[in-house]
Amino acid sequence: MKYLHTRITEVTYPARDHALLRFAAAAEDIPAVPGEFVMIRGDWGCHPVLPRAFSLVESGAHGAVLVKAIGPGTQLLESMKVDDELVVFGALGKGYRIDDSGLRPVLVAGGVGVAPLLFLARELAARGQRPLFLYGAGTEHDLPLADEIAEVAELIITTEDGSVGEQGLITAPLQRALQDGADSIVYTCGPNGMLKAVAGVSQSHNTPCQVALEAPMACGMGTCKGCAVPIPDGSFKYVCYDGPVFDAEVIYGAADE
Amino acid sequence: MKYLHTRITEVTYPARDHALLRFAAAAEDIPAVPGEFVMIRGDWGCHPVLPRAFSLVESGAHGAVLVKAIGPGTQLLESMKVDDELVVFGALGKGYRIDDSGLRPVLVAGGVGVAPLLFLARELAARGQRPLFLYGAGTEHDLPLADEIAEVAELIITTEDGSVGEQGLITAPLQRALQDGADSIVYTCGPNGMLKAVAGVSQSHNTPCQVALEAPMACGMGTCKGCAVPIPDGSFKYVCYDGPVFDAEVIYGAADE
Amino acid sequence: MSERLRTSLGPLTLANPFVNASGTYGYGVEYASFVDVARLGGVSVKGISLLPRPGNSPPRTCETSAGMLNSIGLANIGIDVFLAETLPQLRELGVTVIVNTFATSIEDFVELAARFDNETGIAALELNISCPNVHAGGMHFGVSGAAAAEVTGAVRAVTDLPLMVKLSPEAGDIGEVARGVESAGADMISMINTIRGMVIDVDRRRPMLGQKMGGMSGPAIKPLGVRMVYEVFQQVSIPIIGMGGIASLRDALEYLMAGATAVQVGTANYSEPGISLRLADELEAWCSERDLTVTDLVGCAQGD
Amino acid sequence: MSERLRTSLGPLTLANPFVNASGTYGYGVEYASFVDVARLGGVSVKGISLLPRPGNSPPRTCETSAGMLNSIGLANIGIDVFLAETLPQLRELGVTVIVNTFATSIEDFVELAARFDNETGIAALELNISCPNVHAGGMHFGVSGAAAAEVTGAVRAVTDLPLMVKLSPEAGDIGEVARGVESAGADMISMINTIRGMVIDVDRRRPMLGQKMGGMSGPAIKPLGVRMVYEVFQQVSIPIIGMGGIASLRDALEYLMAGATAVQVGTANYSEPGISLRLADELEAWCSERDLTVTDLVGCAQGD
Ligand SMILES: Cc1cc2nc3c(=O)[nH]c(=O)nc-3n(C[C@H](O)[C@H](O)[C@H](O)COP(=O)(O)OP(=O)(O)OC[C@H]3O[C@@H](n4cnc5c(N)ncnc54)[C@H](O)[C@@H]3O)c2cc1C
Ligand SMILES: Cc1cc2nc3c(=O)[nH]c(=O)nc-3n(C[C@H](O)[C@H](O)[C@H](O)COP(=O)(O)OP(=O)(O)OC[C@H]3O[C@@H](n4cnc5c(N)ncnc54)[C@H](O)[C@@H]3O)c2cc1C
Ligand SMILES: Cc1cc2nc3c(=O)[nH]c(=O)nc-3n(C[C@H](O)[C@H](O)[C@H](O)COP(=O)(O)O)c2cc1C
Ligand SMILES: Cc1cc2nc3c(=O)[nH]c(=O)nc-3n(C[C@H](O)[C@H](O)[C@H](O)COP(=O)(O)O)c2cc1C
Ligand code: FES
Ligand code: FES
Repeated sequence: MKYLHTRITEVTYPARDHALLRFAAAAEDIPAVPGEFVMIRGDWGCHPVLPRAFSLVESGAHGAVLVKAIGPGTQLLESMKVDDELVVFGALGKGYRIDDSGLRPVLVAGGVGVAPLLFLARELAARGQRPLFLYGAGTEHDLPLADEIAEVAELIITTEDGSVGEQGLITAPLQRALQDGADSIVYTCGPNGMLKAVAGVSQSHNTPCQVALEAPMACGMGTCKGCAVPIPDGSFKYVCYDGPVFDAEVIYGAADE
Repeated sequence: MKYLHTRITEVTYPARDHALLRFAAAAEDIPAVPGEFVMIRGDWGCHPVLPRAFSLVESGAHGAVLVKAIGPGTQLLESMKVDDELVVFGALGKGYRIDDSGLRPVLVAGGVGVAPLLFLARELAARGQRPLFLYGAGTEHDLPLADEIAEVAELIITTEDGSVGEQGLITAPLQRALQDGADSIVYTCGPNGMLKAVAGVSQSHNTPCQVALEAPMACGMGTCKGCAVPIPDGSFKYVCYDGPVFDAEVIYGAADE
Repeated sequence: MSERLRTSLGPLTLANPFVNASGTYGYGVEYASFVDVARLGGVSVKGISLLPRPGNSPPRTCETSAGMLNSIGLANIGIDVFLAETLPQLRELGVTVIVNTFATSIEDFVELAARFDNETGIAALELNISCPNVHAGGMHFGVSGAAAAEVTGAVRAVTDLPLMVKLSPEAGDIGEVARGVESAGADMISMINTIRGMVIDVDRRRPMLGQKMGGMSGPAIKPLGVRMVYEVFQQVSIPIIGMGGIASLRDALEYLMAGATAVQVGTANYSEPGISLRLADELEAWCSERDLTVTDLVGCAQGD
Repeated sequence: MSERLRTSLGPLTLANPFVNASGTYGYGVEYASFVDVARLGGVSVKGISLLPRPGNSPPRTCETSAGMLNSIGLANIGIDVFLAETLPQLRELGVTVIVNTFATSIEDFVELAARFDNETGIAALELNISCPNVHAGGMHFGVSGAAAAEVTGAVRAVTDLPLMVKLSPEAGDIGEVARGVESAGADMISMINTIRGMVIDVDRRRPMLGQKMGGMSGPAIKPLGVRMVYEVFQQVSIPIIGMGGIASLRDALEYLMAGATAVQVGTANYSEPGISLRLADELEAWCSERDLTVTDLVGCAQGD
């Protein structure tokens, strides 16, 4: 875990309202596994007061995060320029536990959920695997980094309006993939509704599934107790340090059939 | 009085920590006399909440203001760029009442007090006069727009550290100027201490003096009652609508000798 | 503006829910040359007292994080000049006038109310009870339910004008104060007034304001105002006019959904004197997209 | 850090005036790998209760203008685990430990205090009295001087630890509460705790937080905290630890000049977990430029 005062070294705009910010890491790198995240804040004065959580898209000598502008914090970040100051705190949390027993990796991304999964796909490629990557969005403008994914994975895109790829939800190609009989493992990240659906499909095929959750965060490291999510036994898990990546059963419960 | 949603059309940096912002006025111009001011705010979200007062350096089809970065509001303005949105409300207040009885105009500026006085000097030049312009600052970096002044006025500079012009305070050349016998009128703008000293020197030479004051403002148009300054009879004047330009006696009292 | 925006506060009906808050819009007339003040839901004029008041020693305003302090000291022209000069102008302009008024004794409140009661062109009377009661040790009327009820009842007895009482967030139990003024005959409640704060100038090592303390307003206090409106809505049945930090449509919606039937906009007027009309237009669009009226929104966040 | 920064709060002396505020720095141990926690003036640990508590239903935090709300619900590990596992680590690290503690009855407060009294390595006990008193109709201990004095006196009777009582800004009269806890034997006062606010999610038309309301903290509340410290300083003679919105040296100076002998930093830790040490270094430089000590600053804005 590091607390870095750093600067933006590169900004690109992989899709409308999205920016990919790259920043200098410390002399030593930020070590991270896919699914781990950083808390980021610019030099913003008094508002907003809290840093914002972003999954690492890559780690090492440079860190990179994908930012989608949806509110005040992400708008400020999305409009930042090379050389602007950035405070980066991380890497935090528990990432994907990469299977090494030979299961076929199926990565399922929705929206900015693509960020940790591109990192994971590259990690798998480095290990000689070519994962299946299912990428869903509302429309063609909401598919940042699709080209980068295609370099390291077999990519299937769905859009709700059919503007690119298959029309419909990402669960359709997921059903097909898990039906084809190969022993698979699902890694997913995206909006809550999608995660639950993906976990459900995986469970119905007895396929292990790891979900990366989001929750509003203040500290990012387990001390504020802000990022609670209720789990089936009535207790809470904390996204920032129990997760953000969880086995799907922990969050949604075991199959009841 | 106009309330304009406008854009910055030009930014120059006439001295360290100073920016000269030019903005598009409405289809009709902002009419203004020197000493009148505008309230300005950028698209800043919730902080700071109030607009900031700036003397017009010029009016007409374009308005221009000189901003010195000293706090949060002026720092935001100083860092603005061409095409940024600006909300401009004005022109407000009562400016200098330009003498037309033939008195020799002596303009005395301290720091950003130069802004309305450059406007005034140009106005006088347009009327065929070449005023005496006394310009004081701490050091050579704090003399924005000196070149522009030299085009329309006889310029004498003083700096406290002697880095440019005479070493010392602006009251020294003012004493000399008022001693030389010509019937003069003094127009001044600058820090409070300087204004009081300039008014004192003027009064001791029986020279009329108009001072432009500053006060923290919220509304800029006489409704909030925020910008009160106490006057000798125990009552208050309001800088934004009784001023900002006052006859010196109104603020400091008549000569008591 | 359409019927959708019309909002009814007991004896007072407003064409839209946006009223400009007392102290932040002068007497309204100053804005008439560039804002269509008759189209505003209403204007609550600068607080009026029996005698004119010059106000406090400066500085009187300073900024805080996402807010400001003021210690204006209720500077105003007094009731005589207001009735003789200002009210006729407001009538002429067609402004929906809410007369904000304050005093430091019950007798003075009563005298003020009785005089306003005789005038035409006043849509409602708003009592600012956040002033020290000089006859009761300086504790302000707004901090206890009993004191607030006493002044409300006394004023109620002398006026038929729609009566609005403005609550202070400094009450230990704002619900108790709200119940007190309701039971004493208030027709509606406006809330919140400012909460006292201080900024210290660390260079001079003295408070920034001449009066040391000032009332805090602006976006910083919005969560406080919304919370209190939400609480008071559950405890009274008279309508509430919510305020504190409103600077956007979203802010106004928060107050309506918490339980306010109308809102007041204060500090935001300084950066945009026409903001209330802009927000009224935005609310109109927001409501018609969803086929809702303002009335549908009032208190809709109360359910669980 | 030099002698200049040393600050004395009755029975408690701190090497510098910067303490991290309860609930915003966990138990302190979590930061030890990258912040020199022993160099902090102190750490006020997350509020500890007799039994562990899981906390409230989420969402538990949201942002406001220049501030945030939290409705954590005092989630904590409970006194048993704290004493068995956490306190030994804190002793090992050399942290100046302020134990923040809370309960909903006087008996539970007394039991907690008695147990902490037997432990070594606790520099002071901080009573969070902003909790509803379950035996007195749910009104919280912090809103009245009498209730606050009662719990302070009961705790005082069972502990010799330096005793700090943390005041709530929701008291109708915070001076009265301060005088109450002083007379009941508190050694010092810390203030202010959060003030309840609400944010409404206008899309869902429901309060943003699972608990609807949450405590507001951050820069937005700083003027409130500074004003209250300034007021309380005039009414008690025990030292005050000021907090609420401190995020810069200037903010800390405001509190010291208003009358605080030390300060706590809360919300700002989230964006910079080492901020207190940075501010201590900045204060050291500021003081030595002017040849002042922290003690010279305390209350220096109170003059005339
Ligand atoms: C572990 C983790 C990893 C993440 N990784 C990424 C990532 O890689 N890339 C990425 O882009 N994001 C990521 N996020 C999400 C990101 O942190 C949030 O998008 C960000 O915090 C939003 O901040 P904001 O200030 O822009 O919006 P916020 O102010 O926090 O608002 C968020 C949403 O709430 C809405 N809102 C605000 N106020 C109100 C109101 N009063 N009423 C109704 N709605 C309101 C906003 O419009 C917006 O839609 C991640 C989150 C977590 C927890
Ligand atoms: C009629 C009129 C005309 C003007 N014309 C011009 C002009 O032409 N050009 C120009 O540049 N300016 C002009 N000014 C001044 C300008 O309005 C101010 O400089 C501006 O409002 C400052 O805003 P700010 O947000 O930058 O600083 P503010 O936050 O308002 O602060 C001002 C000063 O106070 C200090 N300060 C803030 N907080 C604290 C604290 N807690 N303790 C101690 N000190 C603190 C700041 O460091 C700064 O030095 C004019 C003012 C008036 C009234
Ligand atoms: C400069 C100023 C003067 C005010 N004067 C009065 C007043 O005379 N009477 C009154 O009831 N409220 C007065 N208020 C309080 C406002 O009407 C309003 O309650 C408060 O500012 C909160 O709303 P806001 O955050 O939108 O400003 C004043 C507020 C400000 C900022
Ligand atoms: C997430 C969070 C949790 C808190 N938990 C506690 C607590 O357990 N006990 C307590 O006395 N105060 C608690 N507080 C209040 C802080 O200690 C502090 O009084 C308040 O946040 C104001 O300071 P700040 O503005 O610097 O954050 C908490 C504050 C926050 C933001
Ligand atoms: S964000 Fe603070 S505990 Fe998870
Ligand atoms: S700034 Fe409002 S009256 Fe002058």
